[in-house]
Amino acid sequence: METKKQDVRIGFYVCHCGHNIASMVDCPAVAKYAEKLPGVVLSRDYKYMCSDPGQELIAQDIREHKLNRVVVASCSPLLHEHTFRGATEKGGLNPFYFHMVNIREHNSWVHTDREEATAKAKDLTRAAVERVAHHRALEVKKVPIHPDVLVVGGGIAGIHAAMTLAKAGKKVYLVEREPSIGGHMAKFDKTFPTLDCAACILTPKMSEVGAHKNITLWTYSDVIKMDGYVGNYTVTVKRKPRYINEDLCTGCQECISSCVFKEPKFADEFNENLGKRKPVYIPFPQATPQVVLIDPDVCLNFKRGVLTDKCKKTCVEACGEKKAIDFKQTEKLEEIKVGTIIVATGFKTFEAERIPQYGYGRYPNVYTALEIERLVNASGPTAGDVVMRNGQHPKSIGIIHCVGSRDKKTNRWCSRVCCMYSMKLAHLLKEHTEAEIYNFYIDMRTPGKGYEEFYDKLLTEGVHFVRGRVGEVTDWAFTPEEEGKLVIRVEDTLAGYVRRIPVDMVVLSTGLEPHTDSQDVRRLFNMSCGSEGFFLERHPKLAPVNTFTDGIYLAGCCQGPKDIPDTVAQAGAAAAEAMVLIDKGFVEQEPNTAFILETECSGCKSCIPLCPYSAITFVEERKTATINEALCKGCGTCVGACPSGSIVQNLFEDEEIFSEIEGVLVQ
Amino acid sequence: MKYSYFPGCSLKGTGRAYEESLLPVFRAMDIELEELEDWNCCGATAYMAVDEVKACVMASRNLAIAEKAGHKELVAPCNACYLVLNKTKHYLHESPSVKRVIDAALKQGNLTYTGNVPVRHPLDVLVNSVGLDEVKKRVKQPLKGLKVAPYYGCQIVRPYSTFDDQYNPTTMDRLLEALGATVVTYPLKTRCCGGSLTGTLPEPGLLCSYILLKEAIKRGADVVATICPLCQFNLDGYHDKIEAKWESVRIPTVYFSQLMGLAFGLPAQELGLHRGFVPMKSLPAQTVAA
Amino acid sequence: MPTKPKIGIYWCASCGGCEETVVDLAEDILGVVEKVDIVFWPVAMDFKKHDVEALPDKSLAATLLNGAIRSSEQEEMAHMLRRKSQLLVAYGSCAHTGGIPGLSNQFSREHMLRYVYEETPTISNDQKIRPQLKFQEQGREVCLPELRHVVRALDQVVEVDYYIPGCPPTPRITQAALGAILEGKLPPKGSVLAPDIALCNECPRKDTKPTNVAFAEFKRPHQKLLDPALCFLAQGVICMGPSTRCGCEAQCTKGNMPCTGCFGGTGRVRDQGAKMLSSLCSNIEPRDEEGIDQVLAGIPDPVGTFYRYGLAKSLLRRKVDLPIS
Amino acid sequence: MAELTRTIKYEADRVPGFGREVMSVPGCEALESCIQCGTCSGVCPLSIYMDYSPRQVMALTRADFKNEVLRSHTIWLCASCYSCTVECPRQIRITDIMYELKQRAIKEEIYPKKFTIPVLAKEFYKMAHSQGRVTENILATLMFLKTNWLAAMGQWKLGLGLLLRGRFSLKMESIKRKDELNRMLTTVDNLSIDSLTDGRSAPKKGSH
Amino acid sequence: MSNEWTPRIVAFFCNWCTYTASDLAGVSRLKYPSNARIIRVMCSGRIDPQFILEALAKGADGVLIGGCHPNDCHYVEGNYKMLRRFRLLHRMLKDMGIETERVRLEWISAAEGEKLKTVMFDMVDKVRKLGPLSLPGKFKDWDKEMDTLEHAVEAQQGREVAHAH
Repeated sequence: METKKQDVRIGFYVCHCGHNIASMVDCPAVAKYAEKLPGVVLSRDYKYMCSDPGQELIAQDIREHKLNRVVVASCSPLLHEHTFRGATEKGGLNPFYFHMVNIREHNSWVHTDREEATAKAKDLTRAAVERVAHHRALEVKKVPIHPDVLVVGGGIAGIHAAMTLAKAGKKVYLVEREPSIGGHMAKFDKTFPTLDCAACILTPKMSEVGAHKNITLWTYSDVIKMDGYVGNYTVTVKRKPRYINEDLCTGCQECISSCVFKEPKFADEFNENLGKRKPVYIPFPQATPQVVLIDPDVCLNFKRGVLTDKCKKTCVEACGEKKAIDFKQTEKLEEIKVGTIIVATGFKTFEAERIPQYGYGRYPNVYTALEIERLVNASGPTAGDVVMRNGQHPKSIGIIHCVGSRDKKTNRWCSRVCCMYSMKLAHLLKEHTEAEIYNFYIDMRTPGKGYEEFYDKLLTEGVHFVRGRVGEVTDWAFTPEEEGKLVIRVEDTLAGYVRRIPVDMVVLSTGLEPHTDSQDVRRLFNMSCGSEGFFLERHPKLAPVNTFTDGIYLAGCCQGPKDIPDTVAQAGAAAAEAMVLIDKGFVEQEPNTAFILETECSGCKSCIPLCPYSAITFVEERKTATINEALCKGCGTCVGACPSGSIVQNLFEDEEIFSEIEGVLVQ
Repeated sequence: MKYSYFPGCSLKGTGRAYEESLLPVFRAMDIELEELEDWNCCGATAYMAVDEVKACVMASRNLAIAEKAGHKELVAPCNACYLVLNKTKHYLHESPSVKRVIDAALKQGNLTYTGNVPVRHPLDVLVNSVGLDEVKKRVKQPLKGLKVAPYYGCQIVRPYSTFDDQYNPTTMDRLLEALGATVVTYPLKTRCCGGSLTGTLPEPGLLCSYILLKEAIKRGADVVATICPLCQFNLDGYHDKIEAKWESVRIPTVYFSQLMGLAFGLPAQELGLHRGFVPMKSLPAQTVAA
Repeated sequence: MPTKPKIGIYWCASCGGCEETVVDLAEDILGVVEKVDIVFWPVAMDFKKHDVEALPDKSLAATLLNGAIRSSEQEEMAHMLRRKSQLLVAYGSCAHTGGIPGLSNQFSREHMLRYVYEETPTISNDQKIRPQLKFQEQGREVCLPELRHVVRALDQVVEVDYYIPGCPPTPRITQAALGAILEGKLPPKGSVLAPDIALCNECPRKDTKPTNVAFAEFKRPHQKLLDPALCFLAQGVICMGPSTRCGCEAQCTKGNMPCTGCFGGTGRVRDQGAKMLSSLCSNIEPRDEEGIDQVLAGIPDPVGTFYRYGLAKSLLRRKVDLPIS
Repeated sequence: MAELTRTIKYEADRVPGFGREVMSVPGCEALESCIQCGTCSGVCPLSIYMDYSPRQVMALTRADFKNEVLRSHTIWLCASCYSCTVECPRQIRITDIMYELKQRAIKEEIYPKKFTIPVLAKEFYKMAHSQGRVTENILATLMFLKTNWLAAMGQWKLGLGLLLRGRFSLKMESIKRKDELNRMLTTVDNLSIDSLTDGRSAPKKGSH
Repeated sequence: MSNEWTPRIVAFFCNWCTYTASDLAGVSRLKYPSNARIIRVMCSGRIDPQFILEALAKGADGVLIGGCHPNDCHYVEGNYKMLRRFRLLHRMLKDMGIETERVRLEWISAAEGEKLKTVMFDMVDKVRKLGPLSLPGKFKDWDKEMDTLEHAVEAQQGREVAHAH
């Protein structure tokens, strides 16, 4: 139905939002003001418009007062537009005869002068009233959801999300950059506060993933392209060559033992370069998939990554009939269609070199926490024997917290896990070495189930806790007992003294930060980043795993530092969100698409190159342009650029916006 | 190349040797240093403690005169001067109100400071503008076997680290290596020498110097190289007191420019080497002979 | 025999091109003449102002008024003809949207008088004499109308019933319009009596416009040998066609000249120039500011380019910081 | 044996507003965000001798303990090596705050007695003012005579050494256009910096 | 609210970045001047130069346009389209006697509530320094020159009416 401007009947509602709005905006005054505006037949102020009675009020008024337009002045449309459209519909109107005014986020919360804020609210109200008169009835478009899901990142977050979905019978693609899934957790020795062994709880999940029929596992692969929209994403995955045919390799590792290199002699990434591996290797015993790979940079059969065939290839002999080794393998591109995507790309640890005064890289016996995880690990490079780079066992160890955290010169945020893992390492090192252990902390942060108790436990284990951020770690001695030691200079802020504490080993509890390529990933999936560079959730409280792009969800540390329990919980939530869409089967799309006035279009073709989704085409027989509604995402760029004003964007028609402009200005 | 040159008070007094070696070395490098006309005290540390804004005014008078002189850059060999001059530039840039005071003051001397006279340390100029290759070219007697502890002092890299790392600078290291000397790893490169305290609160001040000298000896250095007159004075002038308090740490402390002079084959006494309290006896024969 | 409807034709600030069109009706004008009775047409016939003033109000069936309004006399005539006519038709770009004279809204009156009477290279006026509003001659006082500070389209001065666009309007739309008036087959008041579609619609070059234009440079017609068949935009030459009403039979583009926009924007746009600017710029190739500016350097005079005929009726109307006294 | 002194602090011991005052000085604002981590003390080479650690001075200042702060040895032990300033994880310009406190102490004449630094500072200031340049050893001598001539005696050896090595200038260094400099400096007294401080474009001491 | 003049600013913000940034500013309770009236569009690419001119013609003293940072447009490249229009529009406005500081384009991402705040302060500052633009008032003043004549004409009409009787 079309309503002529003269017979619009607008109902206006201004929300107090408790005190949130009312404290800064004089709501009754705004309501009173609205009464006199053209077309307004009813105007109310109400405590909580979004409450059930609030919504009911709208529906009722529509019926009783024959309203055919509704305007609500309250919070941000991004929060409650949907709610009030619902209420409008409930009253028997097309939901798009509704318009919303943002007087909370854009007004009461950001202004300090009640009069000014009220005046602003009135202007915005007037604009909305003028605008809504031009609104038309629109149909919501339903887009089907492809049932498959892509999970990016094979850390504990990705693993858990993938498993949850797979168990629910959804088909999942799990893409991991490294040769094996497991992520950081696979490198940990024990996990706080329960101290159960990371491998013991992670390995079963890993092999489950490897075996599950609903999961397609692509390790050593990168997502390089994403097209489409919610429910219908087309994703391109690059699978890097491992020079091993995954289907043929049985993981017998004969090739490794028979490699021409009798001894491992190349830095072993998984062990933080504390150990050595061969050119043909499997990252770690429990790696999933159980498939070896060849490192072309060091394998004799290559020269600087290029195949030369100069090697005896004892590995090939060893592999024998399986013929799994394929030196000719090249990178492969796979294109898949999915409906939803879970991004679980994790974090990287802070590079300790960036704080030179802690001596990492200059003093061999300064370690990062992750290195210690491997050092105390039974399957680590030293089989759990904590021996320093100088071959000795430490008698005293200093653990420095907040390295690259809570520091405006590096990363300003708290990495949330360092206090706990530092204490865990303190415990493990004590266990392994019986050394004197000092923890240097700014504030001890143990918010989590059983965490404070863990702190208690440590205090009783004779570990020293010094409250103070370490000034510097040096190797110059001033007193005899400092000779040959690393000296930690710190103010013991509780004792009130500056102290010089000599130790054998220093452990730097490095913080968590976004991956160096997080910006590319963000663009790839059309997400936003917070100022720190972690991916931004749609709403900090109400939509913590959603992103601003529908159908794309976040799990784990790529969204912000968090511990394993929180990560797993979030991964579950992300999986659930994905399932909501899949099981519903379709998404309703905002009908803000554009269409061409075909009798008015002169066929100048100016709009055609402007559409990033190629939704606009030229119809030869009619000699005018046309827009494919299914492809149009409603940006309105073509509308803004049509030289003869012959394109209209639903919900954002020229007249609607003009009247809004006039509305905010003309008192 | 021509630079304006701001010696600062010390180089006319206790730090005389610095100037005596710096000028011939720059001459040898074919760089002209033109002393700033009627320059005044930079307004350094002690002055700042009384009135910071006035300190900036004193500094900016020099900047204004330098701008008048028209050479594009100003060379300040004393760390304290270097800091204060840069700090003032910083304020002038950051704070309109400080700028207004300073402009008003300059006006009284019919002076103006419109913008940018970069203030640079000779070390920076020699290594980063002239380049080590140029230096190497002029080395006649490489300082073979001479073990040097490079001591930068604090105010050269902090707080406005312009040309080197704030914690572990290497500019002088590279220069000394270019001269053929052996640079010992010296973790105290930028630790404070005690500054003006040595004169006012002897014990703390001297301790700072003592620590520096002791460590230099432990690291096997024959000599400590400095780039600041106050540092040199502290490390060189108080050996008796230090010995009285703790132990003897007699090791010569010289200016990097003096070492350059030696390497360039300039006669030792013309480099003011005789002015040091602890003579450089530990120098390899051939170099002193020069 | 019933009296024929009376018609008036008058000109204000215009070049006379519009009268030409009426003459260009050629023999068709006879057809017109026998249907109507032209009672006022200063260019062609010897009627005086007072003749019209003598007529009762609304006694003219219609008046075609061309030219912009920029002097007190033109204002007065506009008011008078409004009173005398049932239909007042803004005839031609100047009356419709201010036309070429409207471009002087970029300059102050003083600026123009000085230029015209003192600085023009072809003028010698050492005493710097300017036209006076009143002066005595042989005991008689002679008056000149006052030049206004602002140039206006007709409907910015009096109410207008219909618009016939064009600089000048073509004989065909003129005739069509007259026909419509005589037969009383008129669209709603305020309409522009020309199709409400952009020029490309009837441009013979339409098919030669590719669907992937991305401007790497703009050339002005004199800077380049123009392809007689290819869409001008495809040649990197600005053509206002996409944002300009058709109905002119694409005479310019047929004559190998790009459209300059005399028919004004379509009924769906409020500011022809802004719209054309938007569409052209959106399709520029570079993404970085320098690159963009480089391409845009090819449009040295945006106002003159996009508002050649429409400045007086554009959203801004006039250079906003000009004096009015 | 030292007699006992009360260590508890009562409200009356505070000078309310002092902290605000200091923190409102351009460049000192960041003090508001101090988390008392102690990095400043940890890196301070002079903290060895300080009565209050730099961290404590920050805390005391923020808590309005004006007298404690201005009387503390700490501010005078600061050799302004800027280690704290560059290491502070909250980017507090501690050295500049120390300067601010020194200036206040000198203005209010409340600094620890027998402390020669303020004297040196003042003499330095005077000489720089009158001569335009500073002749160190004359300055030092002046200072010692003003404080305790015994110490001056203690310095004779150094003085002699300097003299022998031609590093002891007997003539007072000075600039040509003293009056010019003087005019410049006196203008500053007539213009109050605060009166010129304008809202958000206020001086940002080394905020970078 | 004091009666002294304060700038009226119309802001066109894209739904995904700048509009969300101002929501964030709200959630973070940042405080900034209340001069701007925000109009939401899906993408800065939707912003038609007509909107900007209309806003100025209807009495805005300044217009602020907010979009996603280059490369970050939710619709791939709408923001570039806006940037290109903006570059020429700016020049044109200058030719029409409107100070370019009055029309401003800013890239503000969904996370940059702080930046939004600074921009608001700065924009209001700059426009306040420029003073009112008030085109509606100007239009009225321009048309005053026609009043004299109109009175004359009315008078005359009066006479004629008299005649008729």
